[in-house]
Amino acid sequence: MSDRLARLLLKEDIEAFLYQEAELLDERRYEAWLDLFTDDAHYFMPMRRNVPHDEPEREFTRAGVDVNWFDEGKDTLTRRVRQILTGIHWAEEPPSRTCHMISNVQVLATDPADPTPTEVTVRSRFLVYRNRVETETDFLVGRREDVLRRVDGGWKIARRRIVLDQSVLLAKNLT
Amino acid sequence: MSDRLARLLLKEDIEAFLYQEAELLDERRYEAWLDLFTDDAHYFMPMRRNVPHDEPEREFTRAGVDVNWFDEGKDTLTRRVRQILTGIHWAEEPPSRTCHMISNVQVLATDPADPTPTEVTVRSRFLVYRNRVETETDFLVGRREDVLRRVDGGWKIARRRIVLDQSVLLAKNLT
Amino acid sequence: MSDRLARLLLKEDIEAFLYQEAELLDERRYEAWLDLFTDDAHYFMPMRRNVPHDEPEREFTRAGVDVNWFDEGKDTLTRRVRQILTGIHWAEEPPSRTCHMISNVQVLATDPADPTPTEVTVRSRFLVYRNRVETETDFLVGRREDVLRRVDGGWKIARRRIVLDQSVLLAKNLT
Amino acid sequence: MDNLESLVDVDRGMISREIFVNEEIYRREQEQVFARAWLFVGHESQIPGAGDFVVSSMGEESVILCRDRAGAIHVFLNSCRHRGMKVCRYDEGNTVEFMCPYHGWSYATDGTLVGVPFLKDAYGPQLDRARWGLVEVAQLENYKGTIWATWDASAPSFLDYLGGYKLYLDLLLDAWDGREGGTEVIGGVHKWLIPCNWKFPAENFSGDRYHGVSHRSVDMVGIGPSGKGRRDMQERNEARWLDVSFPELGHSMIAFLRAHDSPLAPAYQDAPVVADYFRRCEEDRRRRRGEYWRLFGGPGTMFPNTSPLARQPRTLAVWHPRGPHQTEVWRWYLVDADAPAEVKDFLRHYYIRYSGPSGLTEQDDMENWNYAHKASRGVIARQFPYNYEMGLGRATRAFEDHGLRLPGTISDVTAANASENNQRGYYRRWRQFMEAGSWKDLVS
Amino acid sequence: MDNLESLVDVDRGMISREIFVNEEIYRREQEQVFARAWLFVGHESQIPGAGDFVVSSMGEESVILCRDRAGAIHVFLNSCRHRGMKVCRYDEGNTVEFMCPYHGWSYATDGTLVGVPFLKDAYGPQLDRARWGLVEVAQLENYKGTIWATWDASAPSFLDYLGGYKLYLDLLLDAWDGREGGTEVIGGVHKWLIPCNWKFPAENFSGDRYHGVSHRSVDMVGIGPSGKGRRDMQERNEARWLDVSFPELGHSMIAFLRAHDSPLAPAYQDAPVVADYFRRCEEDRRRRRGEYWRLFGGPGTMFPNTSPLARQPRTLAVWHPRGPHQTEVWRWYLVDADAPAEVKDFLRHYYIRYSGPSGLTEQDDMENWNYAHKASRGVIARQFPYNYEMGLGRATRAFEDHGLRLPGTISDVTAANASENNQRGYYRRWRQFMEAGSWKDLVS
Amino acid sequence: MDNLESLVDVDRGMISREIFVNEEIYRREQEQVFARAWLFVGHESQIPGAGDFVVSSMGEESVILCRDRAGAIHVFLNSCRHRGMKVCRYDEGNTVEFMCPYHGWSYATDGTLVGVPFLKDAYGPQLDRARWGLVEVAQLENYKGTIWATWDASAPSFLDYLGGYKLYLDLLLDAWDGREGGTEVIGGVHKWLIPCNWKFPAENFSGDRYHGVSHRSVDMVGIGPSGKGRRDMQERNEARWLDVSFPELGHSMIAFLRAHDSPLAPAYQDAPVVADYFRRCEEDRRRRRGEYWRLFGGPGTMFPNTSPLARQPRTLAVWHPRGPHQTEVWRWYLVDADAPAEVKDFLRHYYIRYSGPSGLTEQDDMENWNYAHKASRGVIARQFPYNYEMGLGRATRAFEDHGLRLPGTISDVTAANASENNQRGYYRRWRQFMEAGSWKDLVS
Ligand code: FES
Ligand code: FES
Ligand code: FES
Ligand SMILES: [Fe+3]
Ligand SMILES: [Fe+3]
Ligand SMILES: [Fe+3]
Repeated sequence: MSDRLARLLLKEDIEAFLYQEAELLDERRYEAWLDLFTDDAHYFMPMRRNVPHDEPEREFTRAGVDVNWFDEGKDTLTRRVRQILTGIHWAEEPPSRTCHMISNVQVLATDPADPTPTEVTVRSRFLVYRNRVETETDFLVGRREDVLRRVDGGWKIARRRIVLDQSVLLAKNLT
Repeated sequence: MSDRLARLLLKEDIEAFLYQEAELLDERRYEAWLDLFTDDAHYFMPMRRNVPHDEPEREFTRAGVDVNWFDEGKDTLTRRVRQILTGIHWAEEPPSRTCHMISNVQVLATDPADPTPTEVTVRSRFLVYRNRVETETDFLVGRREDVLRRVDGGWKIARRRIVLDQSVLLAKNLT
Repeated sequence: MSDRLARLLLKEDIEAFLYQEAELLDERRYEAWLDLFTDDAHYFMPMRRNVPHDEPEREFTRAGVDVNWFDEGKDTLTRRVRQILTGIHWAEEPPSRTCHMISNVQVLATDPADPTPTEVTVRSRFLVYRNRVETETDFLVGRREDVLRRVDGGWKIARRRIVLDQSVLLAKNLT
Repeated sequence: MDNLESLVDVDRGMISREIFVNEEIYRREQEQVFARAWLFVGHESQIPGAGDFVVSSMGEESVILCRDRAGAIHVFLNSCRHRGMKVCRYDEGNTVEFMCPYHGWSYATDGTLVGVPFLKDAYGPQLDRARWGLVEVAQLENYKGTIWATWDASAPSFLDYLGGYKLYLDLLLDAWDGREGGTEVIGGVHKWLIPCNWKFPAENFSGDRYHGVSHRSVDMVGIGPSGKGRRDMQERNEARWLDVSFPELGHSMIAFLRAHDSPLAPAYQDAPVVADYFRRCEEDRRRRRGEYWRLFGGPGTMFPNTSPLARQPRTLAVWHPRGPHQTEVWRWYLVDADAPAEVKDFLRHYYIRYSGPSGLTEQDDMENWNYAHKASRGVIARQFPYNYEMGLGRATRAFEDHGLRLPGTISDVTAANASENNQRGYYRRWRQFMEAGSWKDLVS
Repeated sequence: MDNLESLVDVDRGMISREIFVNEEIYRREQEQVFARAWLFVGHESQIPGAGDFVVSSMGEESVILCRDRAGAIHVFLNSCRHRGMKVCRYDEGNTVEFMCPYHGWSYATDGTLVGVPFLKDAYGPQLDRARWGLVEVAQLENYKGTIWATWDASAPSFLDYLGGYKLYLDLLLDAWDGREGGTEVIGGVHKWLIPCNWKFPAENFSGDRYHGVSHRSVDMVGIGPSGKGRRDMQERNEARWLDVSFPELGHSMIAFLRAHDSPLAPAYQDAPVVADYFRRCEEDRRRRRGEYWRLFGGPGTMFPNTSPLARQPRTLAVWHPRGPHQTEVWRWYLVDADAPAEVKDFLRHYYIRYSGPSGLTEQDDMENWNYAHKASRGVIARQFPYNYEMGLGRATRAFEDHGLRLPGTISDVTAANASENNQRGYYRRWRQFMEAGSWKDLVS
Repeated sequence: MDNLESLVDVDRGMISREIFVNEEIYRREQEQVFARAWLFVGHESQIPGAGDFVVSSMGEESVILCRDRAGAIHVFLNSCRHRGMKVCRYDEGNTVEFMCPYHGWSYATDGTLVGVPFLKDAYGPQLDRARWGLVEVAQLENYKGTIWATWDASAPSFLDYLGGYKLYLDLLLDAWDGREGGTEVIGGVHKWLIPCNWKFPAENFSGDRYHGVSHRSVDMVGIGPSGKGRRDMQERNEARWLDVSFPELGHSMIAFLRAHDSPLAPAYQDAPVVADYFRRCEEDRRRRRGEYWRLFGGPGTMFPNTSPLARQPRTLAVWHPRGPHQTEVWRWYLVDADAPAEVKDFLRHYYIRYSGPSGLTEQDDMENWNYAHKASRGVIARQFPYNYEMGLGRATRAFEDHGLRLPGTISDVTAANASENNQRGYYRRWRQFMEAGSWKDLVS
């Protein structure tokens, strides 16, 4: 019972973290959002191809090898944030109205013996609704797998893998 | 631990409340839904404007001052419900098929000393899917900030602020 | 307190089960998904009609009587899965990219005296996003009511009722 | 369309992709085809009582099928005569009148304009109520429970429109034991959208025995009533396969003619009660129908957009045009009205797993129609006609088997496996409709 | 359109559905109507200071309403002269210039092209900056705080365009106590989309007293300022009901003329401060307006797409065309600028619960316009014209009541309850616009 | 289009907005431009082995690029000859044949129709298989690994179509050290949609040095290979800036000509290995290319819709038309095939952060194209042509620098900073294509 409880509190803890992350993004507090990543963070979003069901290995472009949607470290993320903050990044000026809905949070099995692991792997689903200017509207839906690391008391994102459920990107940009 | 547990149970309690609210709406039990509001409830949904990133104060219309989507008390809410119940409110007759998906529930910090606060502020995200008649379909997506008050054992909504992620309303009505 | 805690753990347990089910579907592990159903499982999805608000009994087609979208047992479900696995079920070859977002999980009142019931009724909401080939995209949104049964330690789905919030199906198939 | 000649060359089996993707042709179809032809609207058993109604569709438009207080059946355009508001936004129900929610004009179930707010004060003599009832179809026919209608007063009667095809349509509408009529709809009409031109499914059902590849996955899995394959094949394996077309009408069906000396075929083995029911039916059928007992139907299409499927799963599908690139399908499911409950339930399960968007079989059809349409829209693709050469010139208008003559232009494909005889007949008629100035040009 | 004659027969009260659903007619409307007519753009009080701007819309196009550094008001097409980029993607703000985000051309708030990167080096003499400022409207008028504009230099002045309708528009724009002007917008412009042709709401507001059925649910629930019904009815119940139209202009309004000897009518009973305010206003009004105090307005439409609603909830609505099948509504809310805060707040609440997509009343209008439009698109439906016969031939051009003459073609519907006098006048003018070669043909 | 003359007046630098937003013009483009011109299909390195294929797009249509069993490369229309079904719905793979999922016709990788179910029985002699293979392009060229094709047999050879532009295209396709060819694609083709006409990006890439404002935010943030700005600027700062156009072909590029006596320029300072690699490349380049070593490329457009970007990030973009108001972009990324892994990886990161919808730079381009297009659709906007006057009449057809002659109509913009020389050349050719009856009218 008590270790189930520990796991429960752990998951609660992580859910709160992910919800807070969404809050920071939608409140456009991008610098605070950036602080949620470790310095060695890896941010990865592959492209997807339509391939035969029995060649799944061809479906995703590969990190570190192929051209991907994202495949970068904190440095580049930082530049993305700083670009928005310039106020002349036209694709985000006027700012978009976004809503990050997070669901299906799964904390992958951690050592039950260890109630307070320093790293956990977390799966979640997202639906990002984006609306800007007059009627421009996008839905970005998919899954994430994050590795969260405990850094002085709080959590930080050490690795993020985003799987978008699209092949041809049905939006003009990914800001 | 035990106060973390108390907070957890509190959150669980509130999630259950919000899910039940969604259930009442989608089951069209509007009068029961109305009972979830305190008599002094304030129901508010501002309009949003596209403004420069450095003039955020202009983005939302103001409660009690501007024209908003909603800015009213329980009396008007009651009239809305009674209108639907007339059965000749054509915009809802035949009734719409709606689904209120609630996620990202965040109970804002309450006094840790007090495990059973009488008022809590809760943030959540919603995606309302509405489909009616043949193919008419709308998505309403955004955030809510509710103040819930404990009234004899249960919770009631004392204040609700809804932020819809649209500027031009992409639907013909908000019923 | 302790029984509230038990209920909480129960709900946690069931959420994990539903999220894992979504994971199996979106990972296309259909056989593993099939194992989540009891042998006597009933899988039901009625059609919906636009009817006057005061004739709700006409709204849904009836299980065991009318033609429905789904109204079947595990045997037919198994055939559906096997068809996909043939690799020549063109409607799913190349495979779709799907994302099952689950929210609003409600465990309906169980006997508080019994902390580990053998059957529970669970309500949840789903948003299924499906994208395939180039730009083909569908949203299927609605509610589910499942009866879950505890089978040697784990849960299985004994009954599922799916309510899709559409009248004319706005998609070319339900795979 | 002056160039239809070059687009539809049935004699050579060449049909241009334009007729499926061209917006102007689509617009013309609404006037030339759907405003003239007899269209299927619904089934009597959907509106048993006075005041019962269901909303249906004719071409692109919403119509109301209802039974008035006197029990007479009507079909009306679902649009108010005042400002066009849809007077009924329900799918079904029972009512004494249809009241328009905009200004309150109300119409009786026989279509007459019975209520006009402030009639005397506001309109006085100006409004001649008799001239402003709901728009009703020009002709309506209740054929063995199925309701058909046309907007064109100059159209021939339904029976003339049906012509020699009657024999085949009856294979669906008569009871399995050979009695006239006696079929009913089991509740619930499937409705869904397909991203393709409406003629793809219409021609497919008209007689496409050739797309086995589409359904091979189902054959492997097995969903048939005997638990194998898609259907019970045995009786078909010892029958003659006939592609029956009426080019001068546009109707067609896939049919099976069993040997004059063939025994009963076992079927539904894994459901004794059902097997037993059908065996008895076939015995009665022989008694009642004589030599015709040997004739069994399959999928077919009645011009322009109604497809009977004359064997289990017994259904009627209508392919409603929703723009050149989209089709809305409505699907009715039929059973013998007086079959035992257990048989009806068995068939219901079979229909559900076989048909429609949740059916294992037709999902793959829709995938094919979707991308066949899509891949035909481009400027290059439209230069290359579709090929309808299969079985050119092999059909006869005088089919006979052991003294049994069958009507229609028939291609025996028992050996050939398949032909495009029916599709050619369908498009021959389609072109006539598109070129005709009025019904005068369509009746010979 | 050579066939407009057959489509719009105002004298017989018959108007074809084509004019609402036909794509070609819609395209022509953009050139014949919206590129010529005076259109409402916004309100002075939205841009009080130099450099203030709001983005608005004229027909399908985005425009900028702004006040230049010298305080002059301008309306510009929101599109860069270089490659057309929208120079302002904000809804409102204050600026010294509009800089195009594509190549950086920048325009002063008076529209002049003030900044061109590398002007000397890259263009030298080639670019004549004076010719490449923002496209400005041909004429602009600030009428009692409301800003109107037209793209057509040959159009008559706004006051000529307004004509005799001035008396009625003033019922909205003048203070309730009869002083000229003195109204202001309370912050926030409602904007939303309706799936119907833009003329449905335009004609509805022009004078549709007849759609009570649409709003019966509201009457039952009661949202009126006195807590009952939709509005305070009493004063209207003892007034004469007038449908006022200016067929030669296209404008119209629903009006109420109170008896020459009628007392003040109690109103807003459940809000003493408000009741008191309006009572005082009406006293002043009588003093200032003499006999005209008796005239009260309601909804109306100023050709082509602006609808004043001249009583509480006092609003201005514009119906922007967004394709033949969609309309974008913009809604401004007006109050007496110097009314007490409590009165303004009371009215604000009333407006919100009454109007727009979150208003109990208009939700039902939109449902009706949506499905009236949809049910009028089909090939059969388009054969049946809408009926505008109500009150044909009952109007007078010389209305008088106890010596008070009122301008316009007026139909007294006190007894009739309603007429379609105003709609007929509206479409008469619409047809003239659609047939006219230029403004020459439109001014008599 | 008889009125193209008035719409596209290149000599005066005036081009109507109609050509971007008009539906009829768009439809004509499909026939006049995309059915005739040479189009980019893909890269050899995507299909190294026999049976390898990738699906690509030519204009609006899906095509298959594959290598047959004999190693020959083909491009086929991705549509079955029977009923048009897409024979390949995968993006890539390896196969022995393409089997149509509808009726099972199967085609070998060389396009021949090899499998027809029931061929003998159902078709007999009727079907001449040789005439019903997959539709193949009329001409195909493998130019240094890039695959190009045209549907028009009467089109000139690819090398004639390329003409003098070869020198500039080679700046992308040759190895950086000056060897012929030697570039490869790094896995993954970016594909995304932009809501604008396809000519906005095509003209932007053809030579728009003028939109620095669009990217100022990136310059501030710095993503260049040396961690500053957008690119390494130094070498460009001491070079001559040339806008190179071939108006008679429609091709163009932004180029840089370094001083005949200029030293090597330091670059990639914060990545020694990369800096070292490029230094060595440039030394070899000087040796191999002689005076031509001085020529460096930038973005350009090969008529009609392929844009090479001849320096880091080295890419090939194709702007596929998807209706008048939407463009689908495909983006290939090129590197020297035999560059060290570390260099390839460095560049890969640079490409990702720079280009496409996830690139910091091009996001802003797309925002501009989106709203430039949108703001140009209205009836008023369309009365005001775009301005292409920049640098009118400054170009020379006989450019020379210290004895080095460069082909093309060249505008030296070192001092001017920018010109619209290339855009004018592009639209001059576009108009010729739109007016031409056939290729005869297009080759002088
Ligand atoms: S539209 Fe039906 S009564 Fe006016
Ligand atoms: S589009 Fe405005 S400066 Fe070029
Ligand atoms: S469509 Fe390809 S085989 Fe028939
Ligand atoms: Fe089939
Ligand atoms: Fe109304
Ligand atoms: Fe750029």
